[in-house]
Amino acid sequence: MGEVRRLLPQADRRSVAVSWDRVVERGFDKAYQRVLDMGSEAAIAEVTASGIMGRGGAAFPTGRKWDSVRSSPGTAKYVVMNADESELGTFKDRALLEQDPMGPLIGLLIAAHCVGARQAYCYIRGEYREVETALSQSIDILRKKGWVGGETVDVEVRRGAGAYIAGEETALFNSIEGKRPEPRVKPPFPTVKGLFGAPTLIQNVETLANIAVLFAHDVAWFRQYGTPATPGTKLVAISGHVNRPGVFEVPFGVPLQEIIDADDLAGGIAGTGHLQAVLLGGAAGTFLSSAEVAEVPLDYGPLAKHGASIGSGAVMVFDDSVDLAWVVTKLAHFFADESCGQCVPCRIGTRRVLEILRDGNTWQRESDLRELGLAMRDASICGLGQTAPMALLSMLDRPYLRRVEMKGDEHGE
Amino acid sequence: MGLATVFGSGGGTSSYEDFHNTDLILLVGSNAAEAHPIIFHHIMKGVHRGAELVVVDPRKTLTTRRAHDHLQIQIGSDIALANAMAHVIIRDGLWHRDFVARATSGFDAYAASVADWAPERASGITGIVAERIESLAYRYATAKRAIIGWTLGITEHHNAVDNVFGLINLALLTGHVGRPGSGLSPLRGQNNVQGGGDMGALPDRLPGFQSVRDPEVRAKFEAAWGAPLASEPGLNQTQMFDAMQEGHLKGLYVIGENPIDSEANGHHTRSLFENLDALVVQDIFMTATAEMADVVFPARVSFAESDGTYTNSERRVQRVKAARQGPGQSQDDVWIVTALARAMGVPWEFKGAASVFDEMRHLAPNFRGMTYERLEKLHGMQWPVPSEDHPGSPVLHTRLWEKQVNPKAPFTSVDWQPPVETPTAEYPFMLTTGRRLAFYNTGVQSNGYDHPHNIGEWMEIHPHDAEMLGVADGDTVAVISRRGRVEVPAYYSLNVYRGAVFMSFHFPDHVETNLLSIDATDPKSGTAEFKATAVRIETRQ
Amino acid sequence: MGNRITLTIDGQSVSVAEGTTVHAACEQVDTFVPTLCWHENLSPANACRACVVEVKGSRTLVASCSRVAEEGMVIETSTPRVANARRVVAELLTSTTDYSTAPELLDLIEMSSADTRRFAGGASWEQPVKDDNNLYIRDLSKCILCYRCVEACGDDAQNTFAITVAGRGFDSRIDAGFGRTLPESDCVFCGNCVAVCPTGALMEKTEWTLRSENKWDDNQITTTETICSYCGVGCQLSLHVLDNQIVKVSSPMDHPVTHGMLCVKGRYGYQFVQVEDHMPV
Amino acid sequence: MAVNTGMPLTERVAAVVADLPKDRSQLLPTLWRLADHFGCLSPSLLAAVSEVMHIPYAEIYGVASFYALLPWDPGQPVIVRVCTDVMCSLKNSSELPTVLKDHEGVVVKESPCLGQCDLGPAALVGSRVVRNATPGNLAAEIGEMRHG
Repeated sequence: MGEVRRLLPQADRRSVAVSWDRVVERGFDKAYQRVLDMGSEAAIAEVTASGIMGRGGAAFPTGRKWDSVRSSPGTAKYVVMNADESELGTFKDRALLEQDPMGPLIGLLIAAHCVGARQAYCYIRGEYREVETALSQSIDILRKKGWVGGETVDVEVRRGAGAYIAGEETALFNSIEGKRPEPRVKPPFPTVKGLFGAPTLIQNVETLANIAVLFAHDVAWFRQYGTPATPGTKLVAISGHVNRPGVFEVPFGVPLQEIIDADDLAGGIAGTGHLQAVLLGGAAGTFLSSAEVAEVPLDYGPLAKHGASIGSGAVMVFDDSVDLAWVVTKLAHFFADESCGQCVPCRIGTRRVLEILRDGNTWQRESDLRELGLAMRDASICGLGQTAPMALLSMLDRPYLRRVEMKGDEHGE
Repeated sequence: MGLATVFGSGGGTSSYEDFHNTDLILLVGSNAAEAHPIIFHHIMKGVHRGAELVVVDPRKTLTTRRAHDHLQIQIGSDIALANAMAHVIIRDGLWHRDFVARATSGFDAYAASVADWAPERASGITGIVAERIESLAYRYATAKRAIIGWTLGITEHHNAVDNVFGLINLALLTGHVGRPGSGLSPLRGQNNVQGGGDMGALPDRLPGFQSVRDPEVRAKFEAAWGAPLASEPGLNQTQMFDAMQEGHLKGLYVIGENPIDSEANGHHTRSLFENLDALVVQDIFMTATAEMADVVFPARVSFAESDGTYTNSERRVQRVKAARQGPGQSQDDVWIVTALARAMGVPWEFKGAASVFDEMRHLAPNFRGMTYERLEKLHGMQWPVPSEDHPGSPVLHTRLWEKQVNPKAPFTSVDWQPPVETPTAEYPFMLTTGRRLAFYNTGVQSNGYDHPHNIGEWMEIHPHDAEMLGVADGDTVAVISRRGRVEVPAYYSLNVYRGAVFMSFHFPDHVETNLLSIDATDPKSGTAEFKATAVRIETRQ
Repeated sequence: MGNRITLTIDGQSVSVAEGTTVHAACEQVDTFVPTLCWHENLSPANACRACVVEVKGSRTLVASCSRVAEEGMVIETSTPRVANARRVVAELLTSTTDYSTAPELLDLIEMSSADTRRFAGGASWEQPVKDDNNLYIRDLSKCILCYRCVEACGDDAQNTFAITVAGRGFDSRIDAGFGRTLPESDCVFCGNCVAVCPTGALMEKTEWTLRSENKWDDNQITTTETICSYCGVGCQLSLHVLDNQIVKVSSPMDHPVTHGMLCVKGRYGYQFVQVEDHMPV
Repeated sequence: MAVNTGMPLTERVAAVVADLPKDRSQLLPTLWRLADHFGCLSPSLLAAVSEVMHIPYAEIYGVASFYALLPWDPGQPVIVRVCTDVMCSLKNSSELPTVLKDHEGVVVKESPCLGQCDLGPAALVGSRVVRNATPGNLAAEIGEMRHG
C-alpha cells in the first residue's frame, strides 16, 4: 500500500507552509467554516464517528474526550496543543510542524470552538526554536484573518526549556502555570480539572492535524484508510539501520515489515543487512524480534498481544551488530536524566536500573531488575516512571535477544 | 473598648476557623504574618480557599506580600478611610437595610456624619486614590461573608477607640458580624490581654466584663469576697501616670510589666517612677523597672512554671501548666499575692490557681460552664460558656440575627483627627513602630535565644529619603523627637513610603525607641500613640 | 453530613462519608496501610508510594493517601503487586538514605521484609550536616524528599516559601535557592518544617546536640502541655523537659489553634525561662 | 534575608519584561526573555524576578533549576549540545564533544535525543539545529554564531 499523503502535504505544493494560501490550498478554511456552520455538537459527533484516537501514545478516543471537556462544568476552559515532542527516536511532530503547521493550528481552533474554550496554548519543545518561530508566524496570519484573538479564541505559544517530563499532560499544565513541571496525580483528569484547575482538552499535534483533514473532507473519506477498529493513518518516525530513515504516513494495519522494507518507505535494512530487533514506541517502547516484526501489523490490538504499542510512532531499527543491553543502558540513562524526581520508584529506581546496567550486571541481576521494573511500572505516579522499565522488561522477556555479556564501557558509556 | 461599648463585651466576634470560610479578609493596621504568625496561617487557609485578602498598612510587610491588594495608607488616617467606605456604601445603596433596621441604632446620625466623606476627600488624607477606596467599599459590602481584623496599628493611636468604632460601623452597616465567616477580629498583642480583661483587670470591670457600677454585680462580689467594693471605676494607666505627676499616687505594685522600657516618652516615665514613695515589682527578670524598685518579688514563669489559664484572641480560655521547677526562691503569682495579703493581715489560704478559677467562674456567667477538666479535654473553650453542658461560642453576637434584637448595636459617629504630631520643618519624618517576627516587645523574653537575624535594632528608611539626607545604607544616624534622641543604624527599605521611617522597640538596651514616642494617649482606652511620632534624622558627625 | 458510599476493602464491605480517601477508609476498618510522606495536616504529596493499593480495574497501583474512595470500588491492600512495590520502595529509600531516626521507614522495612542492602552501593544521599544556625540543623543524608517541609513552609501552613524542591530526578533536593544557607534565605525559622519531618533530617539544634552527646533519652523526657507566653494567638505548646531544662517545644497536631504549627518565638524563644541567673534570688 | 537585588537590577529587569503580564504563569516566558536579554541567568536576576513578579525566590529557583536548557554560564559562551542518545550514538556522535572542546568560548554539553534521528548526528548550536553534524559544519555554525 505504501505511503499516504494526508497530514504531510505532497512535495509539489505551490504554497509555502507558513501562509494563508496554504490554508486555502489544503481546504482548511472550508473545514473551519464547516465546523462553525454545523455547530459544536454535530462536529463532536463527527469526530466520534471518524474513530480518531489520540496520536500522542495513549490512543484515547478523541470524540469522547471532547464531549467530556465540553460537558464539564466551568466557564473557563482551555485547549492545549502538546508539541513537547521529546521521546527518544521520535520526530514526527517536528516534521509535521515544519511541513504543514496550519493543519494542527486549524485543528486547535476547531477543538477550542467545539469544547467552548477561549484560550489555547501551543506548548513546544524548547529545542525546536525554529519550529516555534514558524508556529508564531502562522498564528499571526490567522490572527490577521480574525480567526485568532478578539471574540474567538486566543492562542499563546509556550516554549519549554529542556524537560522531557513536561510532555506529560499534567506536568505540561504545571509548566504553563509557572510551577515545577511535576506530573499531578490522576484523577482528577484534565478534562475535569486541568490547566489552572479548569476543564482542559490537551491533544497531540498529529491528532489536531487529523482533525483539520477530517473536516476538510468527511468521515467516509477519513475511514478509507486504516482498519475498522483503528481508522486513518499514522505518522511513523523510522531511524537506525534502514536505508531511508524519516517520517512516513502509513495507514493503520499496514504490516511492520512493509514499513521497513517498502521502497517508498524505509527502503530495507541497512548496516549488516540483518534485522535483529525493532524498538517500537520510543524509549518507553517495546523490543520486537525480527520474527515478531514479520508477523505484526501497525495496529493497537495485534501489537498488544506482543506487549507492545505504537506509542509515539517511533520505529527504531537495529541490525544484529548492536548489543541491545547497550541500547537499554542508553535508555536507562535517558530516564535517569529525565525523571522529575517526585516519586520514589522513579527517582531512585531509574538511577538503580542505570547503575546495574552500566556495571554490566544485566543478566546476573535479572530478578532484581524485574522486581524493580515491576515496582516502577506499578507504583510510579506518571507514565514516565511506569514505562521507563518497559524496554528493559521486554528484552528480559525475549531470551533470544540475549547476547554475550558485554560491559557498557566497551561501548563508550 | 470599642467592642465592649457597642456589643456589651470586649472580645473578637469570630474564631480563627472563620478565616477558613469567608470571602473577604480586611486587615487594618495588622502585620499578622510577623506579629501573629499562626493566625496568619488561618488567614492564608482562607485565601487558598478563595477568600480575598486586603491589607491596609502604611508599610509593605510579609503580610502585604501575600495580599491580593495592599492599600499603603498614610499613618493615622484610618478613620478617613473607614468613613469614606461608609460614604460609598450608603451613597450607592449597598448597605444591609434589613440588618441595620433590625439590629442597630443611630443609623441616621451616622449616615449624616459620613455624608461629607466622599472618597475624593479621604484620598487627600489617606494617600489612597479614590477609585481604590470605592472598589474596597464595594467588595466589602457585596462580599457574602467578610471579616475585619486589626491590631496595634489601629489601637496605638491617640484616637484608638474612634479607629475601632470606625471599623465596627462598617460591619454594622453591612451586617458582617455575628455570623459564621463574618465578624470583627482584634488580634491581641499579648498572650493574655484578653484574659486580663476577662478577669476584670480593667478599672471599670469585675470578672466577666461585669460593670463595677452595677449594684447587683457589686453585691454578688461583695458577698463572695466578704469585703466592700468601690462603686466607681479606678484609674487607668494614663490616669495613674497623671496622678503620679500630680503627687496623689505615691505607691505602685507592678506585676509582670516593664514600663520603664515599654512606655512612650521614656524619660518622663522614669522621672515619675523616681518620685514614688514605694515601688514594688513582681517579675521573672531584673528588668529596668525592677532595678528601680524598693522591693522585688521573684516570680515564676507563668506559662512554664505555674498553673492557670490564658485567654486568646478568639476568646478561647486554655490551661497553662507547670512543666519545670522555678529557680531558687521564686514563687508563682497566686502564692505571692496570697502571701502579701496574709502579711497585710488578711487570712487568705494558700490555694492553687484552680480554686481561684472556680471562684471566678461561679461569679461570672460567661465562664460558668468552664471546668479545668473541660478546658483540657476540649483544647480550651470559647466564652461565653454559660453552663457545663454548653459547647462554647465560636461566633459571638449571633443574637443580632434574631427577629427581636435587644439591645441593639449602636452606630458611633467618629470624626477623623490627624495624629497629635504631624511632620514639620523641624521634625519632617513620621516614625511609626511595630514588631519584627523573631522578637517581642521589650525583648526580655525574645532576646534570650540565638536568632540568626538578631542584629539589634535598626531603622527602615526609604532609599530616596536616605540619599537626600546623605545617609548610606547601614549608616548610624541620630533620630530626634521632641522628647528624646537615639542613635540607630539606618537601612534602605522600600517597605516604608517616603517621609516615613520604621523602628521596633525590641532592643531597649541597644536603642531606646520609646524615648522618642509620644505619650499622647487615647482618653478612653489609655493607649499611647506609639504609631505616629514626628522625628528629625541627622547624620552622625 | 453529606452522602455515604460503599466500597470493598480486602473483601470487606465498608461504608464511608463521601470524600473520604481510600487510606482513611482502610483506617476505618483497621486495615493498616503504611505511609511515609502523608501527613494529617498537609496536602498529600503522593511522593513515597508506600501507601499504594490495588484498585480493581486500575492499570497501575493507586496511592491510597490521595485517592478519594468511590462507590463500588474494590480494593486489595496486600496483593503480590502491592507487596513488591512496598518492598522495593523501602529498599530504594534505604539504599540512599540514613534511616536511623525515621520510625515510619523502619516500620516499613520490617513489614515489607525489605532487604536494605539489595540496591545499596550506588549513588547515595550521604552529605555533611548543614549546621548554619543555632536553631535547627539540616542533615539531608536523612532526607527522603517527602515534600512535607516544603508544604509546611508553603501554602499548607507558613506561606513563607523559603524552601523548595530544586533540580530534578535523583539530584532533586530541598533547597533555599542556589544552596544558600538558611540565614541568607527567606527562612523565618518557625521550625514548622522540623515539626513535620518524618526522618530526623530536620532537627532542633538542642535535640541534635544532645543526641550526638548521647544525652537524649526519650524515657527521661517529660512532656507538658501549656500555652505560649508571647502574642495573643494562644498557641498550645508541648514542653519537652529533660533534667528540669526545656529541650524542645512542639505543638499537638490536633490542636484547633496551631494544627501543630508554631512561630519562631513559640518554638525556640523559650531560653529566657531557664537563664538561671535572670534574677538574683 | 533575601538576596540584596539592588534597585538598578530590579528596575532593569522590570523594563525588560514590561510587556509581559506579572502573573505566575508567565514565569517561564520571563526567564527565557531574561536569558536572551542578559545572555544567561544568575542568582541576582532571579532575586529581581522575585521582586518584580511577587514570586518567592526559592520557588523561582525550584522551577528554573528543573529545566536543562536555561543558560547559567556567564561570559556569553556558545553552548553546543550534542545529541549522544541511541540513534546519534550509532553514528558516532559521542566523538564530537571531544573534538569541540578545544574551541575557545564554547561550552559543550551532551543532550538527550534532539528529535533529528533521521538526520543524525544532530547538535544544537545556541538554538540552531545542525543536522548530519561534523566537526566542520559545527565549527562553521559556531563561527557564524559568534560573528553574526
